[in-house]
Amino acid sequence: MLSQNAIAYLIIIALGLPLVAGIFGLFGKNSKAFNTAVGIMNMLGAALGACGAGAFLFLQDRGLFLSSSAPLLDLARFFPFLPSHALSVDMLSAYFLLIVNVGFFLVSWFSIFYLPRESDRYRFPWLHIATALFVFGMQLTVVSGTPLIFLFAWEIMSFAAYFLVIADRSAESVKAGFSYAIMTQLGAACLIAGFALVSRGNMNALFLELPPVAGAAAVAGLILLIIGFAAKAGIFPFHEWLPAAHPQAPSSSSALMSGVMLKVALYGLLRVFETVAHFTLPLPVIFGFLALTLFTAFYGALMAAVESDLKRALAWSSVENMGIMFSMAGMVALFFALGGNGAAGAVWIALLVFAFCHMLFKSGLFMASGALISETHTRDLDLMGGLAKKWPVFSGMFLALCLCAAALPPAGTFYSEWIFMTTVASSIGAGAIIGLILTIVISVFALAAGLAAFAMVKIFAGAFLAKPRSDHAAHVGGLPLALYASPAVAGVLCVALGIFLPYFLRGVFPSAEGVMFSGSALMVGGTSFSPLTVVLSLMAAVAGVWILRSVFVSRRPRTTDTWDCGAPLTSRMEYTATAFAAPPRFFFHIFTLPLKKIISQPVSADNRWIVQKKLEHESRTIAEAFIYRPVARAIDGIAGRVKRLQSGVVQFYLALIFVALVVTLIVAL
Amino acid sequence: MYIILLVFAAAVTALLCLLMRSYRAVAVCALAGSLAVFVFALFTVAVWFGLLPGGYSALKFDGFGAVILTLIATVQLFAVSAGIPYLKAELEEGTITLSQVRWYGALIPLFVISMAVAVSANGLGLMWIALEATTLATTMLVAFYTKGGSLEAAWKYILVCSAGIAIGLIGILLLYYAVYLAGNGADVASVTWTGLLASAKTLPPAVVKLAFVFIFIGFGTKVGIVPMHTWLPDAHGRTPSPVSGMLSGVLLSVALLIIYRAKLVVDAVLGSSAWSDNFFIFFGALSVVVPVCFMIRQKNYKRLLAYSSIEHMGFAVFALGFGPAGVVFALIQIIGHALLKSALFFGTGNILLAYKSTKFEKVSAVARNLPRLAVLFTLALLMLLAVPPSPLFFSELGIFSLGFASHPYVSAIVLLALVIAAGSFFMNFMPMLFASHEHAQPLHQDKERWNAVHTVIAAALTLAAGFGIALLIGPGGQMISRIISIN
Amino acid sequence: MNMLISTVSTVLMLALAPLFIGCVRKFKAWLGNRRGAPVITPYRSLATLLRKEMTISEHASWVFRAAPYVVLSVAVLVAIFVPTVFASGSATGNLFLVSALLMVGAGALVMGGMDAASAFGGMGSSREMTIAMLTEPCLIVVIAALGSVTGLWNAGGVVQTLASAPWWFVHPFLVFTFAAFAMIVLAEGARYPVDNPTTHLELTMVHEAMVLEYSGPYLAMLEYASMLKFAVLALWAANLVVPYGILGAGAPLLSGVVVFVAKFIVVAFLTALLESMVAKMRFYRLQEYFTTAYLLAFFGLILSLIF
Amino acid sequence: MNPQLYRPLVDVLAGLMLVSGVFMLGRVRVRSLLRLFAAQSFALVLIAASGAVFEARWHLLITAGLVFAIKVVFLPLFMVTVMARGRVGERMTSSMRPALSMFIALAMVILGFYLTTSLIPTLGDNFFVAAVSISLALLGLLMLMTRKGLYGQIVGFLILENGIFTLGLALTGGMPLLVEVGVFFDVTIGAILMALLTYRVHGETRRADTENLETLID
Repeated sequence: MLSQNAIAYLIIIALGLPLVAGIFGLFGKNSKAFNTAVGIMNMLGAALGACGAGAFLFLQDRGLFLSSSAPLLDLARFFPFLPSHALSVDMLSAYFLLIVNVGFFLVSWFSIFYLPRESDRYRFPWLHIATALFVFGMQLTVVSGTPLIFLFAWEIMSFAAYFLVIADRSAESVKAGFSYAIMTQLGAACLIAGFALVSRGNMNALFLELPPVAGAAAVAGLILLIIGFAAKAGIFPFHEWLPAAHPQAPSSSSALMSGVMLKVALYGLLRVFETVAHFTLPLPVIFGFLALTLFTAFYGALMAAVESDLKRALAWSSVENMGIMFSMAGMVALFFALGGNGAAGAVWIALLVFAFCHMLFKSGLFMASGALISETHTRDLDLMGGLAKKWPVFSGMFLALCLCAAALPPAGTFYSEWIFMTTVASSIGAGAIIGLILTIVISVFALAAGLAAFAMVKIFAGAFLAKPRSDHAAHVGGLPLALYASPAVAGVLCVALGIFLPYFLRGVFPSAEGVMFSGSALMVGGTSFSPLTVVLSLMAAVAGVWILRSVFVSRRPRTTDTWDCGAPLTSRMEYTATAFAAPPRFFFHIFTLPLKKIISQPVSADNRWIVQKKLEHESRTIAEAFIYRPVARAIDGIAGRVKRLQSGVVQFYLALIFVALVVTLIVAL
Repeated sequence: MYIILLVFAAAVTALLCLLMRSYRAVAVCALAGSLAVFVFALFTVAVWFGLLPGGYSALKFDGFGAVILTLIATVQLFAVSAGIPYLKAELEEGTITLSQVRWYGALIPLFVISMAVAVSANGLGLMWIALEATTLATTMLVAFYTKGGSLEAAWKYILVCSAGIAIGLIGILLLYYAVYLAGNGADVASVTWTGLLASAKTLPPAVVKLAFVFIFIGFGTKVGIVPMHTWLPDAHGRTPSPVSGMLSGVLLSVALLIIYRAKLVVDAVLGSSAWSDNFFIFFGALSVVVPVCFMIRQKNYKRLLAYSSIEHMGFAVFALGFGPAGVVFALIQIIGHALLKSALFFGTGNILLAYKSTKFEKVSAVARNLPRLAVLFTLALLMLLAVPPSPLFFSELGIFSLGFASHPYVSAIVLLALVIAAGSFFMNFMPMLFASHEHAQPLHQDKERWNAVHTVIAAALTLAAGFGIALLIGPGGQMISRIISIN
Repeated sequence: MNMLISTVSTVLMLALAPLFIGCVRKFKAWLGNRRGAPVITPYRSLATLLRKEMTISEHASWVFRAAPYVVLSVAVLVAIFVPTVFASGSATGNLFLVSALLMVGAGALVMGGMDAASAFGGMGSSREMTIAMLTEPCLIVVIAALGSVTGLWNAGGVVQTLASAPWWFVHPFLVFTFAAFAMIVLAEGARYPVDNPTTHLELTMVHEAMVLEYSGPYLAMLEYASMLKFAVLALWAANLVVPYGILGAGAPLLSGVVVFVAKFIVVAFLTALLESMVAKMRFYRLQEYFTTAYLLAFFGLILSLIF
Repeated sequence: MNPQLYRPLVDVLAGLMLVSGVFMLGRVRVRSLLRLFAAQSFALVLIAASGAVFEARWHLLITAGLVFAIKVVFLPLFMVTVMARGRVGERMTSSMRPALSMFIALAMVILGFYLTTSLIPTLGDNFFVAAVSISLALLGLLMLMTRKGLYGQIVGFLILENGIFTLGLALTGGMPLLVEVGVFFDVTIGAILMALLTYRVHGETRRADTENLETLID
């Protein structure tokens, strides 16, 4: 049994150690040994933090809504200059602290082996210090007890992430970093405004002591806060930066950003929903929120399905996942508004489980794709292929991670969505209008799930199956196991979380409402099933089939060519990831906005029929086409007009002063 | 007492600089003088805070002024230090001559004198003279490079600022007149800030209000309040970088301090701050929003920084509209801005020397070619964008928590403008610092050496960060509010 | 007892699946005025395949080899979970689980199809995955309708409840749902109008394109899995529409068997009838098909809410 | 002397200043402009001197002397010299024709009087001088705003300064001597600097107007 003090010390050490490691890393240049040392320090810190947070979670016996009581652990008392409870840990913070630290642990582990492979692209000191600040910011955000500290930590986190995005200092990264930065700024501005409105101007008030949300100003503040977190989480229409920025970072950092930072945005939202708003949001706000988040889930999945850049596709998948998590949060609020506390509790648990799983599989996927890209030297799925043959174990692990991302059994994500779907579907009978809304909710969820499955299959198939589509892919070397041990652990954890979900939930939420546990089974909305049984029966079925096959057939297969209709088969004939995604691109073209251009150039002068045709294909995004560009154009237009002020004519400048004087005299007196 | 020593030391420095025959001698003179000024300024402030024995009569401080004087002392020391390697490089390249360096060495102390006197003068007349003198002292610095653009900038600078300050003089005359009308035995011959505050109840409100309008618009020119800001980007963009740092960092604050004092007077006369607050909120918001339009597609990095100065000062003006708490945050804003913006301007000097252009498109991959500068410059940039632990983070947060409570819509617009401003920094500066373009490489590929500019930026960053952390953990904020409360 | 019947009926279903397909083909031949192959032909062809030597493409990886096992296991699991002969009240056949399993099966098949580097495989895979993706929302809404009407979330329980309710309780509201479900079954079973199970024309095949590179026992496994999946789903649909008389819902053993046989034949006939009447849709027109299915499912759910 | 003479005398002198101000707006040649300016400044000298004599505020005599020395004598001469050294042409460009600018000047005067009546109610006897000075300031501004020639702008600034100075005399009977000297010093330096800048601009661009000074427009 750990005492409260011990837990507090663990968490504080976990806060500080990455910073120490980062500063230490500043002196190492691109040295491998330094990198290892920094990685080990980070792992140590993360492990301690995870232990602290985990111990806190499992030792407390609290209600479902994690901070339904006062903060339980006051970290601020160790820092005399901070007001009491300005840093504090309650159940919600502890849960997300656990997520952050587990994610950071895995990523640090990975980067020990990964970064030396990329030493000619990145400067390690840069990465180390930015990562340190980034993680410090995330942890501090999660344990902050006042808006001031929250924003302080939030900004540190956001800007450190910026430097991870531009770490390779390419023009493309800087451009992506710009869209990240502007959206981050916008989000932070919304948070500042929101907290100012919600706290009535007292940024130093504890979250718990903020006045109840009442009146138009406070509701506006709440909406601004939601927008702020949505911007960080990549919710439509604030999502565009995410698929641009996350892939540009080194893969270990992408893993941190997608896997962990987005969880911090989610934490912010939940903190506000729970502690500030007490889930009492006006219905129109909930509906608007749900509409946007659900659309995000669908849209992210769609774009993940049609994207051919491996890391961008993963980032789009993150957009989808954040849409799912945010809409789950919206559903919690909706169920509370409808008085269905049990249902709200169940969705809350689904959400938290999903958050944990997403941290695992998304950081795992990014790390794995980092390992992959370090060998293939391309992010383009269309230039990969044939890797499953070269790296059977790695590809198996990648497939498992894809399974988690597609929310298929036996991964934890499946059970999260199962709890959610069952709860929502069980509540459909509550009334016609609500039923209609809930029906739409689960339809969109199902469509998003289908698209996500499509996307994941496409990613896996594009990267690993068939013949290699480029020289790099054809001549990849071996991948050492040490390099992908960390994502493998993430995958195993994600699956294990699914299989042993009832045990996990019993440990964290012993007295949950809405979800019950009996033995290995979960019970939701009057139905129950046991993840363990599902896995066992699946394994039994496969084993049975395998045994049967072995009994009936024992001849060894013969290796032949693929049927090639007589012409030698080349990799140019295969379906690429882009080709694979043609149907959704076509079916949903109003969302994918494909632009096709066929350029035909005559090859010879005397015969105009001999032409060389080239297909140029690009796709825009709806947010860019209908929101960002018009807004940018409007801002540019206004700026252009205002710029006439600086006409260069000194007489005009003097006239300005004169006019200002006269007008002020007239208005003010 | 010490302020007289300060003026004396600076004057001697100016004279000596003119007489020196070698660059090294001028540099030593300037640096020594600058150090002396710094020390005397600190003594002055210390006396005022009661830390040292001594007295003062014609020269007067309030808490605000003391802080500004400290800032002047600090920034001028930084600027002189940063200027030594900068001018040396330009001299070696033949861009300037030794006689120009001498003049430079002479004008800087004069500039410092005029600012110090403007801040500490109690008498309105003396203050006005000093303020006009700042313009005169800096005009030649703006015209330093004697090229077309510089002359144009200088012409606009002197004409617009002089006209503005002349309008401010009308305001001051009206204050004299108010005292004259009150006729309560107060000697018209010595209208002072303290005197005005003391006899505020007897002054005729109508005249004082009128005076305030003239002072606000007139001296607002010098602060760079929109729409009187037009001279500012030209002047700041054309001066040698160290001087740009001083102009941006402290000169604007000096003028703002004077407007703030006038506000205290008019508030005391009217018995409430409601009337004057509106000025600050309106013009402050305008001064934040308008420069942002120029920052978005700015081609010249020094001008971008100059517009950003307008925006930051505008934000401080905005803050002054929110009562005593607003003043605290405005002061934090001014301190942070003075340290960081001057540091950035010093940094642009090195970039200009390496790349020979102030255009964004001509500069790239600073991080590769000038790695040390790039690190410092980026840090300063971030802190200027209110990334914690920058003091600007706290001022921004504080100002908006006040602003949203009373003027939510205006605050929202201002906040949005700040976002776009930050975006313009990311859009323009980050590619210049980190990305690489073929046609935008430095003219010579020497390895970067650590010089005074780096030291100065690092020192400014340390000061700013330290101040920010002090604000976070408490004492900083309390100290500032205590300082403000002293009049 | 139930356990025993359940096991026996699952085994029965596993055994009868090829017969079902044989019946469909026979009926279809009759409807086309042909005599048709004997109904046990599918057994024969499966046996032939099992005996044959297996060739595997040199480009294929472990995924190619693993896919048949997963596909077949999933089909078997679905056969266990879904009430065909016997409606089990136990909680094993969770509806959402069934839908997820179908997706797992589809995914495995698709990857197997991609792996041999054949252009046909890739094309079929892309289409199959699209179909699976578009089926998902329809199926979930159908499930939601079934679950919210009966209050139960496992396949057997739903059928049991429907069987124990009077006919007027069930049918009016769920007619749309059943129609949607039938469309889903056709899509999942790779039948007309979504796919043509007999074609080997490059541009039209979906399922056949994916299994093009498989041979011998693996092909047997995949073919069998496909037959099993369709038979099971079709009979499940039949049991939803006419739940009465199914074993496990209070019916005596003998009548249960009789009813099952009747349903078996009728469903096979209806499938054949349908396939004789409609043409295969162009792949890019499938969005209309699935939109229709989704809207039917949606109306079914909404109607069940209103009434 | 008869104290009753003081008020009319000052009013007349102020009126002369105003008239000269309006006429200055119509001048196109630098020398004639400077002559008028010298005349206006001389009127100012007389106002200050009469203040000193009639109201026994003797320090105003020093002020008057300074004004005479600098504004009446030194600055015009200095500018003429600089102009001659720079070989700048006599004619100044303006953005409007002389007649029009004189009419606008008239409007400015009216505005000035209006502002003075409505804004500073308690002027009493000093009303006319105050109104004149406000109008002069406005005229100075107008000149700054309309002239393209650099010398015209300098003179505009000086007219503005004259107006303010007169206002100081009218409102407070003159500021403390030290302040006045200081203000004077500043103005003088300012004017000298402006003239030097003009000289340099002319050296650079061979023109002495602001047409070439309109490049910084970003």
